[in-house]
Amino acid sequence: MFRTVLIANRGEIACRIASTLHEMGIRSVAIHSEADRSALHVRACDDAVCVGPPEPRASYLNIDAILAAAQQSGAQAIHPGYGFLAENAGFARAVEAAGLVFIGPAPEQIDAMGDKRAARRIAIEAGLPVVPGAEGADVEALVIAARTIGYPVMVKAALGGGGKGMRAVSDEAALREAVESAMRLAKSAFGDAAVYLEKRLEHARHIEVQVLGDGKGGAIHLFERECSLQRRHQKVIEEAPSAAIDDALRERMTAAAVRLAQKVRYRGAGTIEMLLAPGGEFYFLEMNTRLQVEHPVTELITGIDLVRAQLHVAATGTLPFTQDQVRRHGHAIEARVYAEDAARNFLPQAGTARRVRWPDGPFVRVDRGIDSGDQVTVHYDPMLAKLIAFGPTREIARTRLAAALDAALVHGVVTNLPFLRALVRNEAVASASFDTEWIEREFLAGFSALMTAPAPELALAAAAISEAIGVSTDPDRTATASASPATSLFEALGRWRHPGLGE
Amino acid sequence: MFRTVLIANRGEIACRIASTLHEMGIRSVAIHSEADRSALHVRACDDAVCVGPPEPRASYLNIDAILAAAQQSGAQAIHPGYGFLAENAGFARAVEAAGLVFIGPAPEQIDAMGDKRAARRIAIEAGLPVVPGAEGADVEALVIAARTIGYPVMVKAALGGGGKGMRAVSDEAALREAVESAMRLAKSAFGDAAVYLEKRLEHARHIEVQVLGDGKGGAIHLFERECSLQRRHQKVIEEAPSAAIDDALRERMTAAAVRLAQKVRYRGAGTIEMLLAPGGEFYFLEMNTRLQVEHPVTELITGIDLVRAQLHVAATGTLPFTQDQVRRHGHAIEARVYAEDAARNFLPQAGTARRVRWPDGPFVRVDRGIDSGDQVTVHYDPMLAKLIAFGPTREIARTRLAAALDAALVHGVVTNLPFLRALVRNEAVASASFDTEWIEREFLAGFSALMTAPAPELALAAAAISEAIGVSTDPDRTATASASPATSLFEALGRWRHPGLGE
Amino acid sequence: MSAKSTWRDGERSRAVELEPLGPGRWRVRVDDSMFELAAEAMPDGRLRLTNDQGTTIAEVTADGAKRFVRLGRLDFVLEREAAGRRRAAAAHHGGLEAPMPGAVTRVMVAAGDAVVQGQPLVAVEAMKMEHLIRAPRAGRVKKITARAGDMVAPGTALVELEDEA
Amino acid sequence: MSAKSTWRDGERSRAVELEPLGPGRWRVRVDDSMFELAAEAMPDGRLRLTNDQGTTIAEVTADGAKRFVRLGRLDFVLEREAAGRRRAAAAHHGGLEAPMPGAVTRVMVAAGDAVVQGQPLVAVEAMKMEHLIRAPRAGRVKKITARAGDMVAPGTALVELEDEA
Repeated sequence: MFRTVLIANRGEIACRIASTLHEMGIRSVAIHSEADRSALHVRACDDAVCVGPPEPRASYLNIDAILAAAQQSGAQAIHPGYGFLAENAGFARAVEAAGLVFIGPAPEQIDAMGDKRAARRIAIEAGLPVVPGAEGADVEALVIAARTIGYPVMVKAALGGGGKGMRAVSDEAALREAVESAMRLAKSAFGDAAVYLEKRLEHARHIEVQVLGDGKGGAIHLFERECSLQRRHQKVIEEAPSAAIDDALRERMTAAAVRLAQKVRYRGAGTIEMLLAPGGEFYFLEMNTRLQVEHPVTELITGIDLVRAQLHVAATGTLPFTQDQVRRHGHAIEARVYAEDAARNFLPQAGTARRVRWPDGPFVRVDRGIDSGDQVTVHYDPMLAKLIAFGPTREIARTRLAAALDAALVHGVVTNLPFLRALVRNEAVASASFDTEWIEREFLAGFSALMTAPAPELALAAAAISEAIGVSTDPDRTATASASPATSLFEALGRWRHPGLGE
Repeated sequence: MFRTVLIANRGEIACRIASTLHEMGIRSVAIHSEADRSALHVRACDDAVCVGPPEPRASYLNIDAILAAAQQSGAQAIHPGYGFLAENAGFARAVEAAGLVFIGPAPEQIDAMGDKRAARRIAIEAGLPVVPGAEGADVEALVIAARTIGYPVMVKAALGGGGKGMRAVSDEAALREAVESAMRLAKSAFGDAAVYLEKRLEHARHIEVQVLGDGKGGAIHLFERECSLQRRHQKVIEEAPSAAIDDALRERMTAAAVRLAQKVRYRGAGTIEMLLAPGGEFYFLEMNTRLQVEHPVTELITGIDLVRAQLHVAATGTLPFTQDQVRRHGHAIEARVYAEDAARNFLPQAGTARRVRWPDGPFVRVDRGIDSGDQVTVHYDPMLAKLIAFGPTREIARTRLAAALDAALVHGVVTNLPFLRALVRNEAVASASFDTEWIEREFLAGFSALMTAPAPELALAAAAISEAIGVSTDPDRTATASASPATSLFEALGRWRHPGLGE
Repeated sequence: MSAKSTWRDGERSRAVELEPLGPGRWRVRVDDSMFELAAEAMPDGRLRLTNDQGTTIAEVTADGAKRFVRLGRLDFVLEREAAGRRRAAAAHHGGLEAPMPGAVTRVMVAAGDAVVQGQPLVAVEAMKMEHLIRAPRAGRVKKITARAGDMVAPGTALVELEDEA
Repeated sequence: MSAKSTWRDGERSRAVELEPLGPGRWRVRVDDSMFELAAEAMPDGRLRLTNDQGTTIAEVTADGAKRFVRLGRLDFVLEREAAGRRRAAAAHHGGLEAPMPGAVTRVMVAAGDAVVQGQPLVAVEAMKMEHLIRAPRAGRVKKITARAGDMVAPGTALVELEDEA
């Protein structure tokens, strides 16, 4: 096994990877930008190397600096986390060329699955159903193809994935504008303007299968996750197992996923995303060649540490367990806490998280990226933490997540906690009656009305009274607050006399 | 279900109970002494009432003040936690007389099991084997009885339990001294000097079965826990399942426990403690009529929240699930973190926990009683937190616990973390080859030698250099430490000039 | 005999008046409604508020003029207004501000251009999201202060519009 | 050109001498051994120490004169000695101190009593544990400062012994 591993990431996923490294007795090395010198992921690691200025391009995407940090710190392997360079085949190649191990799939697998058009072709070869779609060299070719597919269609970036640069359109005019906009964004984000079309399935659910391969054709699955609760194609709440499929369908979907992983001789942990139509038909969507944000729900129902499994495959070229040893029990649900203002169209927020309290009850897991006093900057993804609840039943897990969201407190930066709290308590979420567009179609309007309602009078009273009596609103001083400030509040105001003594 | 529950306890168990109340939507009310005004358990609850001065007798054991707090805060029920009034039948009666629900067994059950001599008689009636033993009115009667039982024998307080006032003796002179000392301690601790004898079993293991009864004769079990790793009869590390028993023995031991619970028509959560002799014979030891400190290991292998189950039984008089629905998977191990100086005979410590960091990785649960800045006082039990690790196998759970203990940091109060770290890595612990006296017989001597060894030179260098360069050793200021103090360290010393510039 | 303060609550400006009635007791006016309240500072820094509806625990964290208020299990963000309602002023002058921290990716108009309502003027990108700043009404671009590549904070003026002459 | 300090490490008193060699580089003497060390303060408050054995991260927390030192994954507690070795002094005077915070439950001797080595003198109880303070050698009780029921802090003098005349 490796003695030292460099984590080429930041935030909660870097902290989470460091946990597993620690328990395996492996030294962890963080990289950080100049903005992240004292970030939580730096504090979570055994050592840390600065790789450049705050802009991702200059630091977390700076391949040369990261490789230099790995050499300097004596790392034998690099874990890319998710995002940043996790699905960059050039990075994987550079890591291997430097004589280090890339903890992830082979570069050719990243390439093959990174081009979503190529991935569709491979899936078809492996016998997986795909959503009707079309490729096209330019706007006009796609406009013609769309006439055959039939509206509505989705416009997707070929090198995109995860909802990035994706738009749904219902007519030709919108298609032209969407294709142009998507090409521009794709060019800037992925360095390649290519886009493709897929038929838009209505009322479909997002189900994905976690797979693990040995890189030699052996592959197993760790059941499915359901991630249908999305806003603008970004997952918000994920769970495992899916409440929408029965054991027979589960068997077919997981078998299809394993077939694809075996066909590409997949190495390490990967996820095969599918759409489930209301009739029960499922379609390959894309394969993510990395650890997913939502991997904890799989870990909680299987008891398996996926990062440990990734390290095992990377170090030995073998799977750490057999398909038979992967059992599931209970239910797990995850909510992603973002620095976003749900009252203002979910605009990303930045600032200092002055007071942070994460829940810590039984069966609640928090994968945190910040603690009290930490900075939330504009440079990086605004996800602050993930709260994950486990329970013997879906209902207990869901109400546990609701309580964990209630108990979570982030003051100093506006977060989407009010959105998550309302969402997880919604009747449709309680009964698992939703699809990938349900949030925008049915939930958001009512929620927005709630968010723009005036704050209760008590909230204003609390703010004003805190100021008037000088009660500490500084989290650093809370523990040493005076034992009885309540009696001094009139001294502070200097206005009060006891009625009996006259005015 | 109750709308408001008062928690008649403090520390980690009060925080843990508050978690479950929150997720069930029940308002939680803390009680606290004057020393605990801003303690973590107060911050964890929805409301808090001061019940008296720091001394437990005047606050956490003050039945009148606690009942007044319950009335004042509108509580419908009281959860006693463990320790304090949890096994005080008078308290349970007073709670019921006040028209409130006591979340625990009926007062008569507490009484019956509280007198360990009576409990032995009930166990015999239920067909459970007991360790050979004797009661006796005075020293002489016990001395005579010991001749029949044969040395070595254990001297135990009739109203004791949990190792309190327990001594092992090997001859008559020691027996006389031990009985007198035990009577004195029992009189002061339990208000009754009665003691009894039990044959001391050598190389026995401590196995206990978690039961849950509906108070009407229905009872089920939640498998066993092994708590053989003890120091001075105090449990240090607990796990579930036990590595020492196979399924056939597990079936017999759990069936015996359920039989006893059914016989006394036990209500709520209880634990039947047994000794397992090297030959595989097991003996009833005592029954604890409360939630145990070590309940989390059972929760982690069954996925069941025992506090939720207690609330369900208390509110409805029915069991929340059937025996068939209780399944186990994987392995869980817990370590108790105490404010004790392992280098000085485990003397209890007090002070301010200036900097505290608890581990938070996947499959690690922390039931915490303090955070950074909290006081550890002389008045209460010195347990600060419990770290509990889960894994698909015992080995993964154990190494995970070792890593969690490494990652835990408590600065400002000396803790037993070095002891726990060494213990959990010991070969005998790794292979589960221990008994209740193993720590004192085989582990402590080597560990003590380790603890009295000089600190590494690097530790002294770190302390001296921190002081010399003025790097912040104040946890409150860590986050805002200067970005490059390293360059100013010679300015701080005022001694250094660059060699090229001459001295 | 009372302390007045003004607070921004989303798009609203709200007035609070506090009058002390006795130790820990207040008469509170919020906008047009008036009520009495007992307020006790708990030793852990929280505030126990009791009125005829019952007891609620509040926790207030200051961040500059902002107050993050936890009330029971709900969170609110208020902003102390020093004097009057300054923020409302900007909109009157036709200023269009960055709605979020991010990078200006495209400027699609030039000073002097006539624009129609809804026309995209500037694109700001943060993470996975491109946000278009559109003209709130027809008019003419008076001034452009944003340039592609600029990093902007929320509230940074990007474009100034004037009514068509 | 060097800074000297003395630290209590369990029962030992240890001497440290620091000599700066260059930015972030030191010559360190601990008792009789001498080595060179590079020390870099990390922005999160920890200290990165590098010598020819490799790199170790240290974290130091001050609590009065005490220093809690995390070294890699091990913890040590040191105590800064202001001048010389004060604590060693008490033992020389025959003082017997409370070993832990707790309550004195029994005083089993009186001033003037002759005691044999190992004889219990005072019992201190904390939580579930009764700790007997025993005579470290034969002698005579000079003075008793503890009374049953007293709450005592660690180091509080309980009994003073003198050698038998």
